[in-house]
Amino acid sequence: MAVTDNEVKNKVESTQKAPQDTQNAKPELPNTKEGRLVKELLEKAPYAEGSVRREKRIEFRVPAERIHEFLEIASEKFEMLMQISVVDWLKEGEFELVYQLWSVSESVHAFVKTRISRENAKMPTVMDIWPVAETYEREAHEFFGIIFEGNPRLGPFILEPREYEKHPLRKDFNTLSYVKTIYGEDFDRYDESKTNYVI
Amino acid sequence: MSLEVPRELREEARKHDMYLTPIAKDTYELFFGPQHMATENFSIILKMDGNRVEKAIVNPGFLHRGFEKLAEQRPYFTNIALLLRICVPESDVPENIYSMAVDEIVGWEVPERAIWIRTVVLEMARVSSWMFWIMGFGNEIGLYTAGQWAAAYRERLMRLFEELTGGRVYHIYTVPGGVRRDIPGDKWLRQLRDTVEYIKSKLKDFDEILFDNYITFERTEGVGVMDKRFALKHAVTGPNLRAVGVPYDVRKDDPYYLYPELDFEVPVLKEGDSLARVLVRRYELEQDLYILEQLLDMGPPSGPYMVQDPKLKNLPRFKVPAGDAYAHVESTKGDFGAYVVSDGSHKPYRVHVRGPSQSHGVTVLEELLKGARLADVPVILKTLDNCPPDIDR
Amino acid sequence: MTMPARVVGEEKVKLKKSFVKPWIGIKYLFKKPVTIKIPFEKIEPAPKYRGFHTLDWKKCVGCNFCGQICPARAIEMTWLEVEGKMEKRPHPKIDYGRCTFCQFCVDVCPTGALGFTESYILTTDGTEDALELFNWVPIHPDKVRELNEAYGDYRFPVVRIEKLGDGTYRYHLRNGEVFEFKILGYGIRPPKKPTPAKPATEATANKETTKPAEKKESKPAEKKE
Amino acid sequence: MGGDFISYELKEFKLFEPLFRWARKKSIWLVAFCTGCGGIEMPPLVTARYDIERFGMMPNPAPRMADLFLITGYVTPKTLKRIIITYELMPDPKYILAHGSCPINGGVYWDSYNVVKQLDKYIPIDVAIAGCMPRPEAVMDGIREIMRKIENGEADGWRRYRENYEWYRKNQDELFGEGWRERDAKRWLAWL
Repeated sequence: MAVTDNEVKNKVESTQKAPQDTQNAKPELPNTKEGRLVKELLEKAPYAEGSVRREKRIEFRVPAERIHEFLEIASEKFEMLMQISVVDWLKEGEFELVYQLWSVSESVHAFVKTRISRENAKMPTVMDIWPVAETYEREAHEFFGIIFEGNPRLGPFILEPREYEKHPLRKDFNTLSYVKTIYGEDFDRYDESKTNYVI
Repeated sequence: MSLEVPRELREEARKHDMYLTPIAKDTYELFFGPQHMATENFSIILKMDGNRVEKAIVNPGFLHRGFEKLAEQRPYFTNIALLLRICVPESDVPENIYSMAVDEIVGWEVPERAIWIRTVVLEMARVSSWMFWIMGFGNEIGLYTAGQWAAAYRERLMRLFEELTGGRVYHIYTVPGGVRRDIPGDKWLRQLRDTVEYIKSKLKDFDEILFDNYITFERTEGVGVMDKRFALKHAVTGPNLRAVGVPYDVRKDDPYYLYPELDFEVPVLKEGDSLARVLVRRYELEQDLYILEQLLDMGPPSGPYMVQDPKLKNLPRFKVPAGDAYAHVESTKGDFGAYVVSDGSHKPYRVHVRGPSQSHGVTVLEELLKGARLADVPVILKTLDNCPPDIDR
Repeated sequence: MTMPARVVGEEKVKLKKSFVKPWIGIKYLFKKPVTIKIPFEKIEPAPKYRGFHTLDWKKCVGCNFCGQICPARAIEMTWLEVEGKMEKRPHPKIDYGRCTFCQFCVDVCPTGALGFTESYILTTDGTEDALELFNWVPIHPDKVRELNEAYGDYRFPVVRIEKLGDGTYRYHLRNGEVFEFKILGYGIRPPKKPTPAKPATEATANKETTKPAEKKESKPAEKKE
Repeated sequence: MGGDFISYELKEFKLFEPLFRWARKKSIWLVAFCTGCGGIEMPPLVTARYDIERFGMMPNPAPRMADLFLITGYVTPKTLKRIIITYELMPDPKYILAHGSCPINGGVYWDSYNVVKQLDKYIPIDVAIAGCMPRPEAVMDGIREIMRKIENGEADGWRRYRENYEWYRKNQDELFGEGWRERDAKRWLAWL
């Protein structure tokens, strides 16, 4: 159980450090493999913010304009782009893009987070750095409507054209009402006062 | 009596470009799948030049159910019953990644007994998935006997799963904080050991009929070759990456559960062709059986199998603190990951699953199919071990 | 700490191709087959296989925990009237057109009223009448066990659900017993005295009119033999 | 369609009808099309363990030679298009066995934007079995039910489809839009 204990310890450290991160502009980085990696990257890209979350997990926050530049630098250390996760923060009116990177040589996972406005969401493509980004970007475009400039294959990929136009994973897309309009019947369960009582 | 086609008819046919005239062009479009057993409901549009594939376009989405949207509308525990459907042959993997991510956000320390059970379940899922793969691969290259055996041996594991979890294919077993049921008893452990030994004894037969087979070598050698740089840039993971010479295994590089204490080997080959992928998989099956043996020697630790938390009293309204986490495990297809974002309510704010086939099932497949012969298309599909529900979700 | 990755290369992983070895597979011709000859042989599901639900009507307190945890929203709380007496609490009605057999509902049930048996076979022709079987209020576990033991298989305990007017349902059990109750309303709150128009029954009424009329009436599965 | 059907019930063969039914019952071929997650229970079913070849059944890739279509689980609109086309390609006495909860009422995907609820609005179902997913034994029970229905001449899904073709076609067109058959095939050729 060595590793789980270690992980827990690390987690405790990071949670203790978390308030410091918000107060100080430059948090201290631990003298571990992860800390050195963050330091090295931040020296090359001073516009980014970086922190160590726990063992084997590091995090960067990068402004959207410089994301391509940052990822190009990061790609020297991080050979693989595992995923582009999009989180729709409806209240803030922003999309959060999380580029999940994995370094095979260092075995560290990095979250590179950036935020863009929900309206007219545009991002530069990273296909030239990692060709696999084509698939991820097609998917993010399809489900959220983000336009990746430079990706030639944006369009209906998994979905049919009708659903594609709706960008169904956006938070303001209501599946239940859509199901009612498409499949014609009321599939929800109500009590008499017509309020959703389940879930 | 001559059987010749009358002249007028022949001219008529020629006018309409019918069968009597040779086909004017050699290129044609071929819709490969979804109604093809190798693709498992997944379609590739091939532009063929004679017998060679000139260009391939992958058309997934036949299995898209919108899991990520549905998961946002259901409570945390309920999502287990939903997300495991992402990977059908290995349904424990999505359960585990989701549970690991939620465990990390909540900050639970999962009991040791639950960890042991989870590790065993994951390894059993791997072995049963290998069996499924052997069946599919054997069928694709025409060695049906191996497929018949593998499907029959897989049933033994299904039976064990059934006794442990109560379900045959969809186990709905691993939940955040532990597992849902305890081990049924020592009898189950004995049965598991018997099954492991049984499959181990059958490995030699599999070698003889499938992996040593002249036909396997002829069909796979030099087909669908990747190089190291290409594989890394396309984020190929799992056995496909190990077949090009990168020893990346999540169980070694980002260890979870009991794997740091276990002794196993990571097979690596350099060729990067279909044969290398097949051989790497075969060796991993052997290693997984070895891991299961070690786990059984270790024995289940005593203690609870579920975390003790008063918040769990009201399961439907169980709230998770705000935060996000990424967890990944090594599945037979590759690196399977889940990114869970919580905003402090009783439903996840976002769940994003990284299926390994997303990277090796679309762009990589399209590249590898270029220039392949038509008969090699199923071989490439099966040796990449493409799982369409991963891509679609 | 983590072990160093033990990487093995060609020397252990590579195999040699052989033309002769595959012929050894012929020895399997002389082995006992693994096939279970199913109409003649039987295979028992595991002791706690997640099958159809059972409900102890006396124990059920109508808390709707099962309805809340259900991922498929298959559970609907139903107010019932048995032999002219209204049940004090609503009982879950389970739709097997939705149910995923995860049995989270059984896990969260605070009184243990909701349970499950190993029964798993429910075969119907897809007609409207037959699909009534898919939406039922589970019956007492003892009854289900008794029927399973009597017939020695794992079928659904009810062969036909007859839907009479005014919301009365008649369950024809496998051994010919008949069980009747009336559905007064749906939801957590008790229905008002004059039974209000129910959205669910309206929906089914609409469905019937849109269906083609040629569909035949279902026959009870008993007639097979 | 309508008139193009070749009726197999010719008057001169009426006498041999029981023989035909027996022959049909004993040689059901499946379309090897895994439409949903239940497809994973098809391999155990057709291989050594459960071995439905004992009943004269075998999976067959070509729909023109098949009799039985297993709808294995949920159906997305994209798959449903292929299912309808495959179903219409099958020669005439043809049967559909719907697996599990999802084809009946949407299953766990009742609120999913991309899963078809109530499949029998679009194609006729002969036998529906419960379970998520159904065990192979339950599927075999469904197959036995199909055989019984074939023998009694009750399996008339194909006839219902033919007679109510307008109704089914209307529902299909409502879901996919008019002219989907032509449009969907052409959409992909533009990529090449």
